[in-house]
Amino acid sequence: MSDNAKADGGTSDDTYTASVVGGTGFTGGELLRLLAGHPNFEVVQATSRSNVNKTVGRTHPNLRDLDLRFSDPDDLESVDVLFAATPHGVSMEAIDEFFEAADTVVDLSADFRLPDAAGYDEWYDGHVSPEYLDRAEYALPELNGENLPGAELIAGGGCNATATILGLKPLVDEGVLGPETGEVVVDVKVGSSEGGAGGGAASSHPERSGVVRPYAPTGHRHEAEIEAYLGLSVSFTVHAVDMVRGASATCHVFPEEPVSKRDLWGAYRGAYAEEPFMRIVSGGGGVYRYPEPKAVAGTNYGEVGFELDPGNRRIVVFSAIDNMMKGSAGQAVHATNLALGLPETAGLEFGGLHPVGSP
Amino acid sequence: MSDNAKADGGTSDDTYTASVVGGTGFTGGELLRLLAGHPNFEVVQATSRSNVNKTVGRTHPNLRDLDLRFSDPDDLESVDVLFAATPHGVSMEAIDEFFEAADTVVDLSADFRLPDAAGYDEWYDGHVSPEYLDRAEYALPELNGENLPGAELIAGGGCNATATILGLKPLVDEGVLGPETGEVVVDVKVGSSEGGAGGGAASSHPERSGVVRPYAPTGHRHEAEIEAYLGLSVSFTVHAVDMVRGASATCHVFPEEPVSKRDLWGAYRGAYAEEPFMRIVSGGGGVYRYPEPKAVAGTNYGEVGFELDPGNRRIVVFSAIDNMMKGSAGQAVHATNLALGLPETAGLEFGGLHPVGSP
Amino acid sequence: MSDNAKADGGTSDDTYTASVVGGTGFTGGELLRLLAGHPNFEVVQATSRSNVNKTVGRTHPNLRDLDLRFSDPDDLESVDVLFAATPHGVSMEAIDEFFEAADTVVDLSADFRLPDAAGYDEWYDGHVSPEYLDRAEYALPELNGENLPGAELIAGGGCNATATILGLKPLVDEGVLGPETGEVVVDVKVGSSEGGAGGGAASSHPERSGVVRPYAPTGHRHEAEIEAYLGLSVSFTVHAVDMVRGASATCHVFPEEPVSKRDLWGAYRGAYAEEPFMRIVSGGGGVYRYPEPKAVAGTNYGEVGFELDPGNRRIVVFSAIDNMMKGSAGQAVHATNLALGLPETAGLEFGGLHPVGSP
Amino acid sequence: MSDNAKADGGTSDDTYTASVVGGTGFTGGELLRLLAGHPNFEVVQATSRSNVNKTVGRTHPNLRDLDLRFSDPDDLESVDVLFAATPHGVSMEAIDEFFEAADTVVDLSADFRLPDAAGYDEWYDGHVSPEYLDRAEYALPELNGENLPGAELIAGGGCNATATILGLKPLVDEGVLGPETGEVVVDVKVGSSEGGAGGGAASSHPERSGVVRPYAPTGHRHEAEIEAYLGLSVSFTVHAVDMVRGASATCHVFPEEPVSKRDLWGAYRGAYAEEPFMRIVSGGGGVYRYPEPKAVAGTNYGEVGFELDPGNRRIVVFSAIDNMMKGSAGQAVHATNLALGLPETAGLEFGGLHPVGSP
Amino acid sequence: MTNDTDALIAEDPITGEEIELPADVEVGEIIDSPVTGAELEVISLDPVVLEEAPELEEDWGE
Amino acid sequence: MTNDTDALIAEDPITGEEIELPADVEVGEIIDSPVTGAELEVISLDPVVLEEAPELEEDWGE
Ligand SMILES: NC(=O)c1ccc[n+]([C@@H]2O[C@H](COP(=O)([O-])OP(=O)(O)OC[C@H]3O[C@@H](n4cnc5c(N)ncnc54)[C@H](OP(=O)(O)O)[C@@H]3O)[C@@H](O)[C@H]2O)c1
Ligand SMILES: NC(=O)c1ccc[n+]([C@@H]2O[C@H](COP(=O)([O-])OP(=O)(O)OC[C@H]3O[C@@H](n4cnc5c(N)ncnc54)[C@H](OP(=O)(O)O)[C@@H]3O)[C@@H](O)[C@H]2O)c1
Ligand SMILES: NC(=O)c1ccc[n+]([C@@H]2O[C@H](COP(=O)([O-])OP(=O)(O)OC[C@H]3O[C@@H](n4cnc5c(N)ncnc54)[C@H](OP(=O)(O)O)[C@@H]3O)[C@@H](O)[C@H]2O)c1
Ligand SMILES: NC(=O)c1ccc[n+]([C@@H]2O[C@H](COP(=O)([O-])OP(=O)(O)OC[C@H]3O[C@@H](n4cnc5c(N)ncnc54)[C@H](OP(=O)(O)O)[C@@H]3O)[C@@H](O)[C@H]2O)c1
Ligand SMILES: [Zn+2]
Ligand SMILES: [Zn+2]
Repeated sequence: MSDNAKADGGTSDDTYTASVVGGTGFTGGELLRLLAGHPNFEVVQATSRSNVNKTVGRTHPNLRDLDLRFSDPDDLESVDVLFAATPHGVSMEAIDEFFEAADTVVDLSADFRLPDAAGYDEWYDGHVSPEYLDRAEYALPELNGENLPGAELIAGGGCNATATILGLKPLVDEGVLGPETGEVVVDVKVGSSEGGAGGGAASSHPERSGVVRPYAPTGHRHEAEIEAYLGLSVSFTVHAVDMVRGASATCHVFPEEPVSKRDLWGAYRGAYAEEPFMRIVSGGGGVYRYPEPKAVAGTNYGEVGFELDPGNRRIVVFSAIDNMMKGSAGQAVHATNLALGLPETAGLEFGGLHPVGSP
Repeated sequence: MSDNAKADGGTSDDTYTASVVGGTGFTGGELLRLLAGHPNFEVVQATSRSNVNKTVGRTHPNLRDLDLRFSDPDDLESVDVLFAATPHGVSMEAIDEFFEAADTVVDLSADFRLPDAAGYDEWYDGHVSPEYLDRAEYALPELNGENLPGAELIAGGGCNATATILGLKPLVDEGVLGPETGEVVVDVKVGSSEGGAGGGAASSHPERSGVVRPYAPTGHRHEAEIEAYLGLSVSFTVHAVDMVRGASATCHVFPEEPVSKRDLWGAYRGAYAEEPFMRIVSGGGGVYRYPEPKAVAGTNYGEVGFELDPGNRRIVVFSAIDNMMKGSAGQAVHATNLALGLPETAGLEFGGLHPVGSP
Repeated sequence: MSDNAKADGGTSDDTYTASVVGGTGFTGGELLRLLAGHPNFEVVQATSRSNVNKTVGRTHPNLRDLDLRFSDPDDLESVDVLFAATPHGVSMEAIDEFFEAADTVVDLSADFRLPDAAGYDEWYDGHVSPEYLDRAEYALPELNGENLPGAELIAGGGCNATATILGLKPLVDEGVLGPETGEVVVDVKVGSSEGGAGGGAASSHPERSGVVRPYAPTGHRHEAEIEAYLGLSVSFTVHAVDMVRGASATCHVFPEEPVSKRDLWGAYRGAYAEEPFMRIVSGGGGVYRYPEPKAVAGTNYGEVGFELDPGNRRIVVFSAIDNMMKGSAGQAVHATNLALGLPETAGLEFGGLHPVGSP
Repeated sequence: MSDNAKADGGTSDDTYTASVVGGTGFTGGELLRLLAGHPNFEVVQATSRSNVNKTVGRTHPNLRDLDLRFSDPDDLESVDVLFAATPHGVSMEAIDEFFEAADTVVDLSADFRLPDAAGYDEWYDGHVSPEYLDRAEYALPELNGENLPGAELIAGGGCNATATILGLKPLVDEGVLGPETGEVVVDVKVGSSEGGAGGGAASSHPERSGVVRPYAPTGHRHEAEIEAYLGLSVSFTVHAVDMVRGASATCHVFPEEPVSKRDLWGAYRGAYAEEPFMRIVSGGGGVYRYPEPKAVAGTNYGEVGFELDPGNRRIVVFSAIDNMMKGSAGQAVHATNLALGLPETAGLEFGGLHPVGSP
Repeated sequence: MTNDTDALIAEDPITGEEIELPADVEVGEIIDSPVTGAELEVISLDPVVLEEAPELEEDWGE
Repeated sequence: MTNDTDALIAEDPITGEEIELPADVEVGEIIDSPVTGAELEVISLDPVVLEEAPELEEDWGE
C-alpha cells in the first residue's frame, strides 16, 4: 500500500484496493458507485450471497459499465479497505475475518457505533465482539473528524442520528442546549430507501406510496447514538414519507435563555463555515428557503437551518441529508478519506440536481 | 324551506337549496361534489369570476355529469344555504350580501373562526365585520357540536388546526393537558391541495414533487384557533410533503403526571367512541398501525392514535385527516347537517379506498 | 332468495348474501368495499389462508368499520353469490366447490374469460374445467350486457383488455376497424395495484417509484381476450408508471378510409351515450381534455376519447379506467347487478375526487 | 482562446469562457451545473430578466456554492461560447447579438433545428433569420457527430425527438426501417420538467401528480425533426406521466421482412458499441430489463432496447433519456465538446443513482 | 356477519372492555382486538384470557 | 476487477460475440451475459456452451 497523503484539498496519487461486503444492498450499491468514481480507490470485490457471479450492473443499473461480478462473502480477498454494508449483527460476527482480509474496516451498520457494550445491552440484543468497541471511531467527520486520521475501524452513523446530530451540534457546542435544557423534540421524515433492499409488505409501492406513516413513534434505536455523542436525550419520532432518498429532521428546542437570530447564525457559521459538505439554509427568498432533502439528494451535502418562535422561545432546527450518502455511504467514504489522509472531498464532489422530483 | 328533521341517523325528506361561492377552487369543488350527492341539497349556483358560463365539469372532471355552469359572484341567487370557499378576507367583506341571499352562511375561510376582533388584529390584518363574530359558530362538530343546531353563520376550521384539535382534545378533556403542562410541539405534514388552486412557483410539479419542505416553520395562523378552542398555546411547525390531499399532525406532549396506555385508551374512547367520523388507530398489526392521511383520503373521517415514550414521559399523538374533507368541505357539510337538523352523516358516507397512492 | 327486480334505474329491496374468496387481496378488498356499501348485498364471508380470524379492517384500513373476520377458504358458507378474487388457476380448480356453495359465481381471474379451451392451451397452461367455459359470460357490460341477465358464471375481464376493448369497440361496431384494417398498436400504462398485494422486488417502493418501465413488451395474455371479443389482433405493449390505480390505453389505429371527427363522435356517442359509466372526453378546454386515469380513480367510470392525425390518417384513441374498479371489482359488481336484475348502478355511484394525486 | 485539443478520451488544458442566456430556466440551470463542473469551461455570465442581481443559488439550490449572480440579457459579455436556453423564438431574434458576443453559439431551442425555412413555415410560425439555418449543426452526436467539429452554431435537439431518433436510427441504418416501411408508431411518456420553469395551471402539483395525460395527442412539432433527420414520418403521441425528469419513447415498428433478435443486436451494437453515452438494455434478469428513464436520470446516458413480437412481426423499441440532459443541456455540452475538440465526455461523467425515485 | 351466537366473550387486556372473539380461536393464536386493533395472544380458553402480543419489529424495517 | 487471467471464454448465444465468464461457473448456473444482460444457462463447461434461460415471468407480475 502507498503512503498517506495530506488532506489539504489537493489531490493524491495513492491507490487503495477496496471490497464491499453486502454489494447488492442499497448502501452497498452506493459504496460501489462512489469507490468506482473515486480517484484513489480500486474496487476488487463486491459480495453477495444471493447473486454470486451475476454482474453488479444487473442489480444496480447505474453501474452497468462496471466490469465486476458479485462473489461469495465467504471468499474475501485481501484488500486495503473493507466496507461492510450488511444488516445489524453481521459485522460483529465477522469482524475478525474482516480484519484478516483488510487493514481498515469501515462498517455501515450499527455494530460498532455505540461507545460500549452496555449500550448494546440496552438498545440492541447485546454485542458479541465488545473488545472492538474501543477501537472503533464514529464516522461523522463534522462530529469526530479529529479522531479519524489513522482510524482502523470506522463505524458509520445512523442516518436519522446523523441528521439530528448535524442539526443540534452547533447548539450544544454553544451551550444553548445541554442535558438540563428540557425537552428536545426531534420529528423525522424519511424515504423508503432507508429500509434497505429487502422490504416487506409495508414497503410495496401500493402500500408505501403517498404515506405520512409513523413508523417509529417512540423508542427508535438512533436515540442511543444521539445521546452518546451529543450528551442529551431527545424525544424522537420517525415518519415514512413518499420519497426514496432523504432524511429530514425537525428539532424543536426550548432554550433556557432567549437567543437571537444573530446568536444562531454565529453558532452555525462557527460550526460549519469550514466544513466542505455543510450548508446553512435559513430563510431568504425563492422556493428553497430551508433545508430539504431533495436539494441534497444524491450528494454528500447536509443542509441545516433554523427559525425562531419569539412567542414561546422555541428554536426550530431543520436538517436534511440523503440517507444513502451523508447518512451512510457518503459519510463512510468521507471518513475513510480522512482516515487515510486523502483529500477530504475526493470522490464526493457531485452537487445534486435541479429540478428534481423525489430522487 | 322545509322543517328541520331530527339528527338521529335516520333519513330526512327535506331539501335545501344551496350555492357555492368560489366554485372553481379546490374546497369549492369538494362542496359541489358533496352537495350534489347529498340527499337533502340541491345545488342551484356555483360562482366564479374567471370561468363564468363555463361548465363545472370543465374544472372538476369528477363533476362532468353535473348540469351546472359557473355564474358571477355578483349575481347571487336566493338560496337556503350559501357556502363560501373563497380566500381569507372575501367573506368578511361580502357577509351582508351573503345574508341577503341566504338564511344560513357557511364560510370555509378564516374570516369568522376566531372568537373576537382582537384575534384578527393579532394574527391577521384586522376584521371589517367584527359584529358577526359573536354570531358565528366554529364548525368542528367533535368540538362544538352542541352549539351547531340552529346556527346561522358557520365558520369552518383550518385544516391544520382541525387535525391538531382532534388529536389533543381528549387529553385536554381528561386534564392530562392544560395551559400549565409545558411545551406541546405540533409537527404537521400537509399535501399540496392545502395551497388551493392558484399555486405559485413553489407549487409547480417539478418544484413541489418529492419535498419535505418547511413551509411554516413558526408563526402559523392556525395557532390562533388552537389556542382559542383548546385553551393552550402550541409550538407549531408545518411541512409540505409529497401528497395532494392530507394533513397529518404529530403532537408531542409531556404530561406532568405519568399516564398509562389504558388511561389514553379511556380518554380517546370517551371522546370519540360515539363520533361517527372518528377512528382510534393506535398500534396493532398489519401495515396501517397509526393514523395516516391516505387511509382517510377522500373521506370525512379523522384518525387519531397515540404512543407512549416511557423513558421521558412523552405522549406522541398522531392525527390524520383529508384537508379538503374533514379539514374543510366535509367538516362544513357535517356542521350544516347538524345546524339544519339533518342526519349527521348525510352525504358524507364515502369510506375511502385501499390500496390508494397519494390521493 | 328473493325475486329478481327490474334493472330500470330504480331501487330494489332484494338482499343477496355474498362471500368473497381472496378477501385480503387488492380486488378482493374492493369487492368487500363495494358489497358492504351495496343496498342489495350482505357480505357473510371473506376468505384468506394467511389471515384467518383477523379482522378485515386490519388489512383494508378503509373497512375498519366492517364487523367481519377472514375465514378459511376451505370452509365456504352457503351464499347467493360467491365472488372469487384469486390468482389465475385457483378458480378453475375450485369451481365445483364454488357452485356447491353458491348459485352464482363471479370470478375475477382469467380462468373463465376465454371462449374455449384452445385459448387456454395457447395463452395459458391449459384448463382443468373446460366444461364450464360455455356457461361463463364475459363480465364487461358495455360489450356483453345483453347476455348477463340470469348468468350464473361471470368471468371478469382483464383490466388492460377492458381499457382496450372500451376504446376500440365503437370503431369495430362502425366498421372503421376490422380484421383487415392493418396494424393496431395499443400502448398501455398501468399502476402498481395491477400486480396485486403480493408484489416482489420490482414492486418495492424504491424500485417501483418514478418508473416508466416496459413490463410486458410483447406477448401479454390480455391480447387473447381482445382478439376473442373484438375479433382483431392488436400489437400490445404494457408499461408500469408511477401511480397505484389506473390503466390507460392509447390505441393507434390506421383506418383504410379517412374518417372525420364527426364520424368519430357519432361512433362513440352511439356506443356509449346510454351507458351510465362511460364518458367521452375528447378535446375541449381546461386541464382535463382527454381521458386520464386519475379522473376516474376509485370509480366505475371509463373515459374514452380520440384525436385525428390528418397527415397520416391515424386515429389515436385514449381510454382510461381504474384497474381495480371498471377493470375488475367494479365491473364484476356491475355485471352482477345485471345478472340479478338489480338497478344497474347500485353500489357503484361514487364519482371520484378532484383534485387528486395518484390514487 | 486556446488551441483545440483532440477528442481522444484524454484531457485538455484549454479553458473557454461561457455564458448562459436563460439561466433561471430548467435547462439553463443544467447548463450552469454542467459548465461549472466542466474542466474546460469558466462560466462568466448567466442572464435573467426576472432575477437580475440575484444569486444563481437562490433559483438552483444545487448551485449554492457558485459565486455568480444573474445579469440582464441585454448586457451580454464577450465569451468564447454562448449557450441560449430560452423559449422558442428568442434566439432567432437575437442571433446577431449572440454572435457579436461569442464565437460559438449553442442554442437549445427549436430555432435552428430544422434544415430550412420551409420547415418553420409548416411546423412553426416561420423564421426571422433563415440565413443562419445552413450554418447550424444539429447537436445530437450519435446522429451528426461527424459534422460537429468546428461548428459555430449548434442547434440542440428536441428531447422527444432525441429519444425517438436514438431508438430508431439503428433500424434505419440497417435498412430495416425506411420511408416505405409502413406505420411507425411512437408513443412517448415525459416528465414535468419538459414544460420548463414557467408552468401553468396544468403543471401545478395537485393537477399534474399521478397523471397519465395525453398532452400532445397528434401534431407534435418534434415530428418535423424526426422526419428531417431520419427520413421517415412517424405517428407521434406524447403523454405526461408522474416524474420530473425523463422522456421514454416506445416505438412500434413493422418491418417488411422478418428480423431476428441477433439481427437487432447486430444493428444496435453496430450503432452504439463505441458511443460513450449509449447503453443497450434489452431483456435479461433483475428489475431493470429494458430502458427506463430513472436509470439514466441526471446523466447524459441514453438507453435503448427492443423486443420482438413474433406473432405479428412487430419490433418494439424502447428508448429512455433524461430530457434535461441527453435531451437538452447534456447533449449541448456533448456537442460543444466535439465542436471545440475537447474530450468527448468531459463534464458529463455522472452515471446516475440507484435506488432513485422519480428524479 | 360472523355468527355472533357462537362468539366468545373476553376482556380486552388494554382497555378492560368486553370484546367478542370468533368461536374457533385456539390457544396460542394471535388475534386482533376489535377495540384497539392490537395483536392479542390467546393464553387460555376457559376462561378466555388474552395478552398483548409482542410487536413484530421486522414488519416495519428501518 | 475480476481475475481476467482465470476467466472462461464462451460464445454469447444471442449475439455470437465472444464473452468472458468467471472461472468458477458451474454447469446449470444462470449467469448474465456481459453483452446483452440476458440470463444464460451454462450447459457444458468443456467447451463452454451457453443457452438463453427461460424468462422468469413471476418476477414481473401483472
Ligand atoms: N439504507 C440506509 O439508508 C442506511 C443508512 C444508514 C445505515 N444503514 C445500515 O447499512 C447497512 C446496510 O443497509 P442497506 O439499507 O444497504 O441494507 P440492504 O439493502 O438490505 O442490503 C444488505 C446487504 O447485505 C447482504 N447481506 C445480508 N445478510 C448478510 C450476511 N449474513 N452476510 C453477508 N451479507 C449479507 C445482502 O446481500 P445478499 O443477501 O445478496 O448477501 C445485501 O447486499 C445496515 O446495517 C443499515 O442499518 C443503512
Ligand atoms: N385547501 C384547503 O385544504 C383548505 C382547508 C381549510 C380551509 N380552506 C380555506 O378555504 C378557502 C378556499 O380555499 P381553496 O383552497 O378552495 O382556495 P382556491 O382553490 O384558491 O379557491 C378560491 C376560490 O375563490 C374564488 N375567489 C377568489 N377571490 C374571490 C373573490 N374576491 N370573490 C369571489 N370569489 C373569489 C376563486 O375563483 P375565481 O377566481 O374564478 O372567482 C376560487 O373559486 C380559503 O379561505 C382557505 O383558507 C382551505
Ligand atoms: N389487481 C388488478 O388490477 C386486477 C385486475 C383485473 C383482474 N385481476 C385478477 O383478479 C385476481 C385477484 O387479483 P388481485 O390483484 O386482487 O390479487 P392479490 O392482491 O394477490 O390477491 C389474491 C388473493 O387470493 C388469495 N389466494 C391466493 N391463492 C389462493 C388459493 N390458492 N386459494 C384461495 N385463496 C388464495 C390471497 O389471500 P391469502 O393468501 O390470504 O389466501 C389474496 O386474498 C387475479 O386473478 C387477477 O388476475 C386483478
Ligand atoms: N425542458 C426541457 O426538457 C427541454 C428539452 C429540450 C429543449 N428545450 C428547449 O430549451 C429551451 C429552454 O427550455 P426550459 O425548459 O429551460 O425553459 P424555462 O425553464 O421556461 O426557461 C426559460 C428561460 O429563458 C428566459 N427567458 C424567457 N424569455 C426570454 C427572453 N425573451 N429573453 C431572454 N431570456 C428569456 C427565462 O428567464 P427570465 O424570464 O428570468 O429571463 C428562463 O431563464 C426551450 O426552447 C425549450 O424548448 C427544453
Ligand atoms: Zn410515489
Ligand atoms: Zn408525485
